[in-house]
Amino acid sequence: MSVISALRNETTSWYEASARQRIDALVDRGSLTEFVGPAARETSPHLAIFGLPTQLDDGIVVGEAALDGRAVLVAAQEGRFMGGAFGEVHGAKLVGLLRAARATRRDVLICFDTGGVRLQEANAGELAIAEIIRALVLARLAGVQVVGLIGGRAGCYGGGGLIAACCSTLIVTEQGRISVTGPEVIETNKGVEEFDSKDRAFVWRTMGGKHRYLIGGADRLVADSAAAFRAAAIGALSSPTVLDAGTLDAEQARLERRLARFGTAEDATEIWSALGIDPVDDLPALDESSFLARAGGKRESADGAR
Amino acid sequence: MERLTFTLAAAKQAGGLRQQAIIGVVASGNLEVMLERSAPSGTCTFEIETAAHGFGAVWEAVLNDFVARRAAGGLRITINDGGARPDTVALRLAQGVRLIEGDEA
Amino acid sequence: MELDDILASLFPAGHEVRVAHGRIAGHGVLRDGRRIHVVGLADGIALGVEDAASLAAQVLAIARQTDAAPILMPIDSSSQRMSRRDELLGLNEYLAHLAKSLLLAEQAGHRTIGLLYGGSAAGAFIATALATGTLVALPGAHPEVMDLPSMARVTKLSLDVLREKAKATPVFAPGLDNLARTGAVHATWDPAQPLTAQLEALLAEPAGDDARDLLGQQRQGRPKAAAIAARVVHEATRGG
Amino acid sequence: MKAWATQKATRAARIEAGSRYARGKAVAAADLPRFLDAVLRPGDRVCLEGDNQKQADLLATALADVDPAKIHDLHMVQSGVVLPAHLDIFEKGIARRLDYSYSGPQAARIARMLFSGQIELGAVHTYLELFARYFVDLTPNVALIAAVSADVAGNLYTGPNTEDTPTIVEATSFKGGLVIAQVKEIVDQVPRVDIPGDQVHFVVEAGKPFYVEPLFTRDPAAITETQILTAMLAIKGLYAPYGVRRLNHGIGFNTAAIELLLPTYGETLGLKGKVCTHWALNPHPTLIPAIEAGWVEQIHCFGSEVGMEDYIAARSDIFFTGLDGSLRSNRAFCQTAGLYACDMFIGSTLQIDLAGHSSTVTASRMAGFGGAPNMGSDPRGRRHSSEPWLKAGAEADPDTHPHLRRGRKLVVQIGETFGDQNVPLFVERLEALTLAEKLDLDLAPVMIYGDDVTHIVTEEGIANLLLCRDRDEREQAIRGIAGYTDIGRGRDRKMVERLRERGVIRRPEDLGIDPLDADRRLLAARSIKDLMLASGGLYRPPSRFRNW
Repeated sequence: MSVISALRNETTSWYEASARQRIDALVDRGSLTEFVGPAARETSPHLAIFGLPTQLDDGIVVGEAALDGRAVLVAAQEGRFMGGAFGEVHGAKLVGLLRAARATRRDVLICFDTGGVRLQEANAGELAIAEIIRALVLARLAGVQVVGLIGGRAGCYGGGGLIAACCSTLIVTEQGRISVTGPEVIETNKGVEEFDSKDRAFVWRTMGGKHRYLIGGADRLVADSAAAFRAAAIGALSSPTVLDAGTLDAEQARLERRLARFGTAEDATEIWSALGIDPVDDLPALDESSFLARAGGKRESADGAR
Repeated sequence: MERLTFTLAAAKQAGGLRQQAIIGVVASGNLEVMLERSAPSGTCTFEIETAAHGFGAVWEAVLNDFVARRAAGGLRITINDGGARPDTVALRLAQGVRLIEGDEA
Repeated sequence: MELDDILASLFPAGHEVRVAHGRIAGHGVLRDGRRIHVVGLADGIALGVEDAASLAAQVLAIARQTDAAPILMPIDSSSQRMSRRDELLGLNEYLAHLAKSLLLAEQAGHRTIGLLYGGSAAGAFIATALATGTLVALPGAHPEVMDLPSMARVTKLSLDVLREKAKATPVFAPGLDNLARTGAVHATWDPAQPLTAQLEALLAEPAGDDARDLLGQQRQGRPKAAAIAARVVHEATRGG
Repeated sequence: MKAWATQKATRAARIEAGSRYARGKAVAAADLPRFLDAVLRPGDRVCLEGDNQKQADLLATALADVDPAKIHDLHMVQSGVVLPAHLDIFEKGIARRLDYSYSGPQAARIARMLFSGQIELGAVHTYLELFARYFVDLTPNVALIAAVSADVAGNLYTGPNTEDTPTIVEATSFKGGLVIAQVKEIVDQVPRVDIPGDQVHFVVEAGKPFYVEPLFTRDPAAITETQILTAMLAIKGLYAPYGVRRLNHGIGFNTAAIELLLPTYGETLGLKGKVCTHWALNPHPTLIPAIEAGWVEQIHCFGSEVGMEDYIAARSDIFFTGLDGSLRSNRAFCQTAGLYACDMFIGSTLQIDLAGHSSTVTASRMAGFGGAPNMGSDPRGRRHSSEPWLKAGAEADPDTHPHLRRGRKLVVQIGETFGDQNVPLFVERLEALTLAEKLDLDLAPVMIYGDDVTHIVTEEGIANLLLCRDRDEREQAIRGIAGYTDIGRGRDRKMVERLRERGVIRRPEDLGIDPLDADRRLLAARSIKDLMLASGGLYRPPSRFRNW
């Protein structure tokens, strides 16, 4: 058995890990205290109507922990339960955490893994996302850092994508996708000519972590490992950004510049070329260090304008 | 959803110090298992909610083997099941016992 | 109600509100002479990157003003614009930026009041009406987080089954009443009465913290949200 | 006077008729319908090339468009019924009779058409069996084949997907038949000659490559802990004790797990160089880590695999490659290699009965056989000896004099006791029997016969059927590893324990394996991206497998 343990690939893949495994590997060892944990059995009251099973934590872990010795609040969505979608209880736990962050001035780490609103409780989920955005922005206006971590199977879709873009800093892997409307939904509504959801290379170069990093939609690109996320999160908290009128004016300018520079692009590769990156065709295949080396100095950066 | 409960004699008392452990997720073909040290010693209780109907006999067979093989005395075990196969159920239960046997975190 | 009638009823003293490309911009004046900024969406527009950037620019310009004049946001939209181009350009950032701008303006002393007079859905709803401090609606408004045919496709349930289930709970089905019961809508105005008076009355109420979860609890549309959020806050703050 | 060269005369007539639409050997794609009308005759025996991988897709579509009033009652003799057009031909009355081998993607539709009598079935074959019959009683009059490029003389370059082509052409061209090839392009000089031009009569420029299905790519991300456990059992309980060096793997996730455990778990067992050195196998991407770690000496392939081309070309010490650098595959030779030169076949199936018979057929789906029954059978006749073959033979027949004893090829079924949707692997009665009754077949479509199976591996353990001395023991050995299925719960517990004492059944703990060690972190690659990185960027996965 010890021989077996020695041979394991001990890198915890963020993509593969569960919400609990992600938090365990992200924060200081054993430092998590969970709020309204599974033993409280606060499950969704709505899924039974659809004959669907509940999960004891409704698909999200929230709590307090230490990150490199600093007291933080943490949340992690479980992308495999109902696609990590926001339901009433799920959403309310994150609302509470962000309200507490403002009250206690503690920074927050949110591990996103979500398809957006949970259909079976759509109104409650939609409203929860609105409450989360409000609580998050108020916490940031009070000086709290909110760091989003994206690299799960479900990506960060729908309202999740909006919440993510409200964070102070976003850390992504190439697997991490950030978007509002999902590929299948665009294809269903607008046709396969508009969006071929089966063409996965296309999906990832349009919505994936590398593209988001290149256009300034994410701030740090890391390898698919919990250790890399941890290091990047520590780095993010040690270089805080502010949210004020100046930040949003800068973001306005940044987003308008993006429209002006790339507004006519048909494909992500045209944007990458316009950034001056050359060549672009093998960008998706590159490992993180080669990618960062090639993108260095050429990408659009949010630089705190978020 | 089908709800099943079982109370089984479990000779071997669960080891370790943790009060609670949870493993797995509720997804298609998967399940979550929560173990709490709150059943009378010598017994192991199971509360199961499952999306797959009509598998009571299979559950009973899996759980009987589990309490015979693993130290599960004194555990209250809560299961939410997304239609997992018996081998997955047995694996999660074993993983759960290993987890609760760990040191208090 | 049509937008022109709404504006006339809101601002009998006159207004300078224009609609172009589905975007509403301008200002009106209340009976006491108070200025109200008007920024919103019309004609059931799907909210794309340019629209969001344009709205946010207006909101940020208002936020810079120190007059503390409220912002009224009339909304008749569909969902966010669903396209390859919008997602390629990072629509999530544009919508989030709009929501942040509204919250910043509110923080800077401009009360934000959403007025849902038509449709709205999904991300467009979150970035506009649901990002205001107070959301009111007019009868006939038809918000729709998720349309039932799409739900039927995903849940593999028939429309009839979904309609039947919708009778038992307001939590998933489209419509103003369902959404109001979850606490999203503060009040539904009476179109038979002058809207200006109803707006003045609203502005006379103090702007409080986000209490939509408590409202949802009272109206039995969201039985657990308020208690869960409060419990997390309690557990997170008891230590220090 | 009896004419002794009518076939050649007929071919000459076909060539003359076809030449009206050709410039030399080249036929324009737009002229295909008229061209096919000219060269085909009602009642022809036609091989429309297609198997589980490559497809002569342009020619298939064209054949489905010919006029059934002129061309009808064709007898199709082909490996694969895979494209919709392959069945449209029968629906339109162009073809009537079918002899084939594999129909995976069309399994449901072909079953419906067989039930309704739209297809007159000759037989469902294994690949090798169908190839054999091409030379005995199913020789094609016309072969419609696929290649990458051709020159004006008709020399064909197939690229890595040579597959069935040489066999089809050999049988057709040397027995008076007509060979028509679709190619992506006609070039001045082909990169290598896979088919000599004098065996090819017409060439159609398609302007696009023929279709190839990436059938042998298994995403490591989808491998479960239970599959890893079965893989650990197989490696420690079968590969190690028998010393299996020459083998074939099926395409399931269990065998993919074995491939990915070799450089990790296999390494801890000290098995490198002692097992899995020589393969009859398609270029499985999941074998890349083992190849890179130096486990593999050589691999012969039935076909290629999409995305593996550059990797194969860069590893010519391992693979068979041509002058152009790319893979040379050959299904007939590789099937023969799997049958006679391998000591083990291991693969998954859908249903196993109490006698060990297995089938992938269900009552409404007819997937055919492909090559598995050739791989998964003991050829019985005289064979050279090898250590695993002798050891297995001794277990099965300890009493016969060793010098007179036949060895046994290891034929292993591996799987989880329950499959997708909680469907049990073990059944009282195969659905193949129901299908045989419905279609009034002489033989049930059994994939691998029970008396060829030597071992069954599930997460519950390994059943060694070689050690069973009668039908009862065999049944209880199977029940003993059938877990919580009805079959498993119906076991005779005492007898199963006795079988375990004799080593007929070996549980994970009997092999020193803790099921909790079956962890995805043991996999040498956990994603397609890992495989790509392990290949040094040479493996280029198709878009559908990417998440980057």
